[in-house]
Amino acid sequence: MKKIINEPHLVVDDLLEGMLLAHSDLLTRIEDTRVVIEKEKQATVGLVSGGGSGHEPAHAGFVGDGMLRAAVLGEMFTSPTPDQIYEAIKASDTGKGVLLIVKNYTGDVMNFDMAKEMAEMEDIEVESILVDDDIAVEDSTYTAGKRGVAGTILVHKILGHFAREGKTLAELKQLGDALIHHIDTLGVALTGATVPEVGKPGFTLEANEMEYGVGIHGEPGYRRSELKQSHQIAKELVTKLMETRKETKKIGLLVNGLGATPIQELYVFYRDVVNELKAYDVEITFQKIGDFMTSIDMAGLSLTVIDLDDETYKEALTSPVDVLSW
Amino acid sequence: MKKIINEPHLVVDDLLEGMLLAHSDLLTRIEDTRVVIEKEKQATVGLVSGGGSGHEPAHAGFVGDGMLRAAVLGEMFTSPTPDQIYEAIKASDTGKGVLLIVKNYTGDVMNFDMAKEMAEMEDIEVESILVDDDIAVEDSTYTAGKRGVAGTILVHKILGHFAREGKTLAELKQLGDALIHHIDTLGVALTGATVPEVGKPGFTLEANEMEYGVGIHGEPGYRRSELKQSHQIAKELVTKLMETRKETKKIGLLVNGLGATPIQELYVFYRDVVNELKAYDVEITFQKIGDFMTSIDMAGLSLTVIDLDDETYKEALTSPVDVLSW
Amino acid sequence: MELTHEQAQRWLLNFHGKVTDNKAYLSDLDQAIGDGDHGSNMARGTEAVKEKLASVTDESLEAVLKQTAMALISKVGGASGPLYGSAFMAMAKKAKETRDLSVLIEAGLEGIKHRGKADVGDKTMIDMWQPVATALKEGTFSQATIDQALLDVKPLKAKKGRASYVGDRSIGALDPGAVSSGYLFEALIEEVIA
Amino acid sequence: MELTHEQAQRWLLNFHGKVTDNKAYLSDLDQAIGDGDHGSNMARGTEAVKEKLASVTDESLEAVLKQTAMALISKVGGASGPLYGSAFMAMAKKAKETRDLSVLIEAGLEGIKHRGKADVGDKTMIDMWQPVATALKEGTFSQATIDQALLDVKPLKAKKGRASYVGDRSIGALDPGAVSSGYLFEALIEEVIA
Ligand SMILES: Nc1ncnc2c1ncn2[C@@H]1O[C@H](COP(=O)(O)OP(=O)(O)O)[C@@H](O)[C@H]1O
Ligand SMILES: Nc1ncnc2c1ncn2[C@@H]1O[C@H](COP(=O)(O)OP(=O)(O)O)[C@@H](O)[C@H]1O
Ligand SMILES: [Mg+2]
Ligand SMILES: [Mg+2]
Ligand SMILES: [Mg+2]
Ligand SMILES: [Mg+2]
Repeated sequence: MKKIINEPHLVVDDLLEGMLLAHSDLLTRIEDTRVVIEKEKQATVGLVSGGGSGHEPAHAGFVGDGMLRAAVLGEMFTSPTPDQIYEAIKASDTGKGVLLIVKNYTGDVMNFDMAKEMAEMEDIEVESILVDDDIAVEDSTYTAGKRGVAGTILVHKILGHFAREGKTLAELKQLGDALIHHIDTLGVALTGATVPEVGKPGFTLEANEMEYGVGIHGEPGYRRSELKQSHQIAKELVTKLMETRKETKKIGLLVNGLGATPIQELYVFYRDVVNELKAYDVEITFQKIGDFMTSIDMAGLSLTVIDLDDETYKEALTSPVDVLSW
Repeated sequence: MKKIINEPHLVVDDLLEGMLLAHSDLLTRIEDTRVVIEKEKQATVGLVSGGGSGHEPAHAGFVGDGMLRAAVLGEMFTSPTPDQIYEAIKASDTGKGVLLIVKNYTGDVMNFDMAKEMAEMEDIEVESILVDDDIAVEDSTYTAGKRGVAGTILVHKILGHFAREGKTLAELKQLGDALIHHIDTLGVALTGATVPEVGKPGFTLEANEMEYGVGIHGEPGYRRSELKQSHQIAKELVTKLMETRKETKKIGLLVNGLGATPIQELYVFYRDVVNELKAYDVEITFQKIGDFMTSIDMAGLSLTVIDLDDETYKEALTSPVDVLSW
Repeated sequence: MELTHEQAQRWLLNFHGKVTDNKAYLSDLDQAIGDGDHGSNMARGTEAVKEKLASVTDESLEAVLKQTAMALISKVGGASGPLYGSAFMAMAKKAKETRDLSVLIEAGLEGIKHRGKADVGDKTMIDMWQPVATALKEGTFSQATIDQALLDVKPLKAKKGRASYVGDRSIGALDPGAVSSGYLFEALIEEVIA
Repeated sequence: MELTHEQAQRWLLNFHGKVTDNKAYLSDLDQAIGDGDHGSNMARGTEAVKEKLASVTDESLEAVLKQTAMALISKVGGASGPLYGSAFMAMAKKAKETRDLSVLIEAGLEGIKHRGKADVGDKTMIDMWQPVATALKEGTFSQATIDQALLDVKPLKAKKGRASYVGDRSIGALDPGAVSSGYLFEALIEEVIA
């Protein structure tokens, strides 16, 4: 394990401290917690997200005007505890209620649920949206359901926009529940991710191997294959992501690096995605390329497709925000 | 070599195509060249930079209002040719002249010089600034001089601001020549960088080794050492960078990832830098953390310190810009 | 068999010891079919339990179980935090009515099932809790119950939690949560039953 | 000895062949003390020279040398592009006055020195061009001149270009630009002198 860190068990505290030292104009921390919250709160519904650490810049990088009110950081790849989430909820409520944006993982779901129960006992109105954009996983009674991955960032942005516009908690819940069906993601990895305290990668790939369909916690995917070229990977991902989009006319794309992938590769891949999409009758009306939802130091990327026939989504995606990493 | 690319010799063309497909609202390409230029030109002095590819988002990610007018992309780690630079100069001139921002490398210096000669023959006014911020290299008659590395981005930003303010070419040249003495950088690597066409890293480090003082083309540095913790690396870099800053009261910091370093490590390191700086009588009035001047897929980072006692520098660094990657 | 608050204290401290000693092993098991943090999660959690118990002044079984639940809920995170937390919270509630060990464990099991919406055969900690609860009720509980449960969990295919993502690859592997729950019940034998 | 434009054409095509055959070797040499691109740079450049020469209609030595310079300048980049380019540009200018080979090579050498602000002993291509230019003037030029230059360049410490950054570590290594220039002069022997 080669990392620029101090003691492995201190990484989350250290990075959080670094982030707050650097961005004290925008962000602050709820005392004695690992909750990052915006300094200036508008009197709107507060959006709260979070999860295990290791996905930086998610989620703290998306806290600020027009996106999240607060982000809760768990241990590395481990969902945060209910008491921390509860503190975030309490501090994010301005009387308009709080919307939780949760990635569909057993741990996240349960911890956010318990926090919601705690907040409701204190008469805070709370709703939650469960993002499950990862189509690598079958949604059946034999799995914990599809996982929430990079598409979550688009949910932050779109619902953040609508919250700023003054939508109510009930409206946001409805919008969010509809929105998540329009977002799908698939990821590939060239290497596993190494949790600092574990010290070795979650899975090992040979020099000529890659894995299709990985999650963002180093979960293995649906197929191991020999290393493919960018245009071949683009073809497989685009084909799978467009399968359910026969009627869609406008889409948005998010090419997301998983932590150790140079920007140059993201752009090469983006080019190949656009090329592959020529075979479909769709227009790309929005795109975003960079590191948004990483998996510690994994080499690899994910491609997210969002339906944008609904013009309000496009508008919500392109409105200005004051956050670190959008 | 594990990369998401197509044929290795096509990486530069592919990434450039991807970048232009994604950002056609902001950027365009001079036909038959690898020059990226802003779509809307103000009638100000045009700033032109560039160099070998492999440093993405540099330099194309800094083209736009308030920073560069154009960026010239060479082959991977190889300075662009004079004819390409000349095209960039020609297209960037609005009658106010063109300022070249060149990183001090033998190849870059010679190619930009030849382009300057070509442009002058066509009666275009051209000046150039040579950035040499890398204090890992001794500046003596026995070297090609200090190298230009991540600090170059700060030169783009500050001079870009002043160009937009309407400063003349002569004024910008003078400002730039003064500015470069206030910027110093030091980098460390945990791995070498792999040029796609070469297929193996420029140097190899063992699992427990790191290298202090690397350049951004995989040039080895001044010392190989066992892998250190973040706070130890911060101590060495801060000590060296602050040595010449006895009089400085205000500084800015740039923590720059070299391509494969997760953002989480950059924040851990930033924390340790701030900690180390407590031993000095300086105030940090500006900071920037992310990937700005990479070295393909190198794991590592660089730390840049800029003197900010001159308030106009701070103002120039914080003014809004319309570019992809600032 | 009744559970006293002193017994419960010893039981949980013993559990902390076993988890700490086997931290790496639990994480290795989790790395094979999950994300490799079960060892650190449980070590962090039982450490917090130990600290919390040292400062419990209210000498009641309910208090011991409730403080344990709170420590686990607020320190573990992940899937196992809410699950173990819900188990001890359910046990604490039940302790208001009874100190009967088999009834308490049964309540804990229900807490887990309710929180995780999983059941027997999904290859989770439930596949340890259920046979133990049954054996306690039938008066047959012993180390053999635990050993058998571990044998039985191996061939299952995971249907809940992270391990469900690896599909058939989970067949043949031990479930980390079932193993850590095995330690909990070994500690019970050593401190309470033996 | 006079250089004709046909000879110059054959010389440069032969050079292209040698560079292409040794592309990987040149890059390996560059990777040891530079950035590993000298082979690709020169292969790309001499390929462009070959293409350019195929379409040169003006049958003059000056045209051949000038087109070569233009091709190298616009296709190589890096340090070697401007240097080789300046060498051939200087030779093209000199060809207006004379076709004398030793005068032309001398002019090329001056072009390199002027562009790169380096001199003999800095461990660059100059350490190949200088002995060859001298030997040509003195009428002693042969393969032995090249071999000796390569032996002499090894122990030098690089003071210019990228290799200067590795300091003492450059001692003992061959300079890639000196080696590629060695091919240029071997091609000269094969096509013009022999
Ligand atoms: N829905 C569920 N019901 C019961 N137990 C579960 C469920 N999901 C996961 N588990 C248990 O949790 C264990 C994993 O815990 P842990 O690794 O600490 O959390 P995470 O999966 O969030 O990383 C699994 O081995 C399994 O026994
Ligand atoms: N200032 C200089 N004068 C003469 N030759 C030089 C100078 N700098 C570099 N060289 C030559 O250029 C060669 C390196 O060329 P190349 O690898 O193509 O370019 P770069 O160094 O930009 O990667 C060196 O081996 C050396 O012979
Ligand atoms: Mg986990
Ligand atoms: Mg080079
Ligand atoms: Mg786990
Ligand atoms: Mg080179």
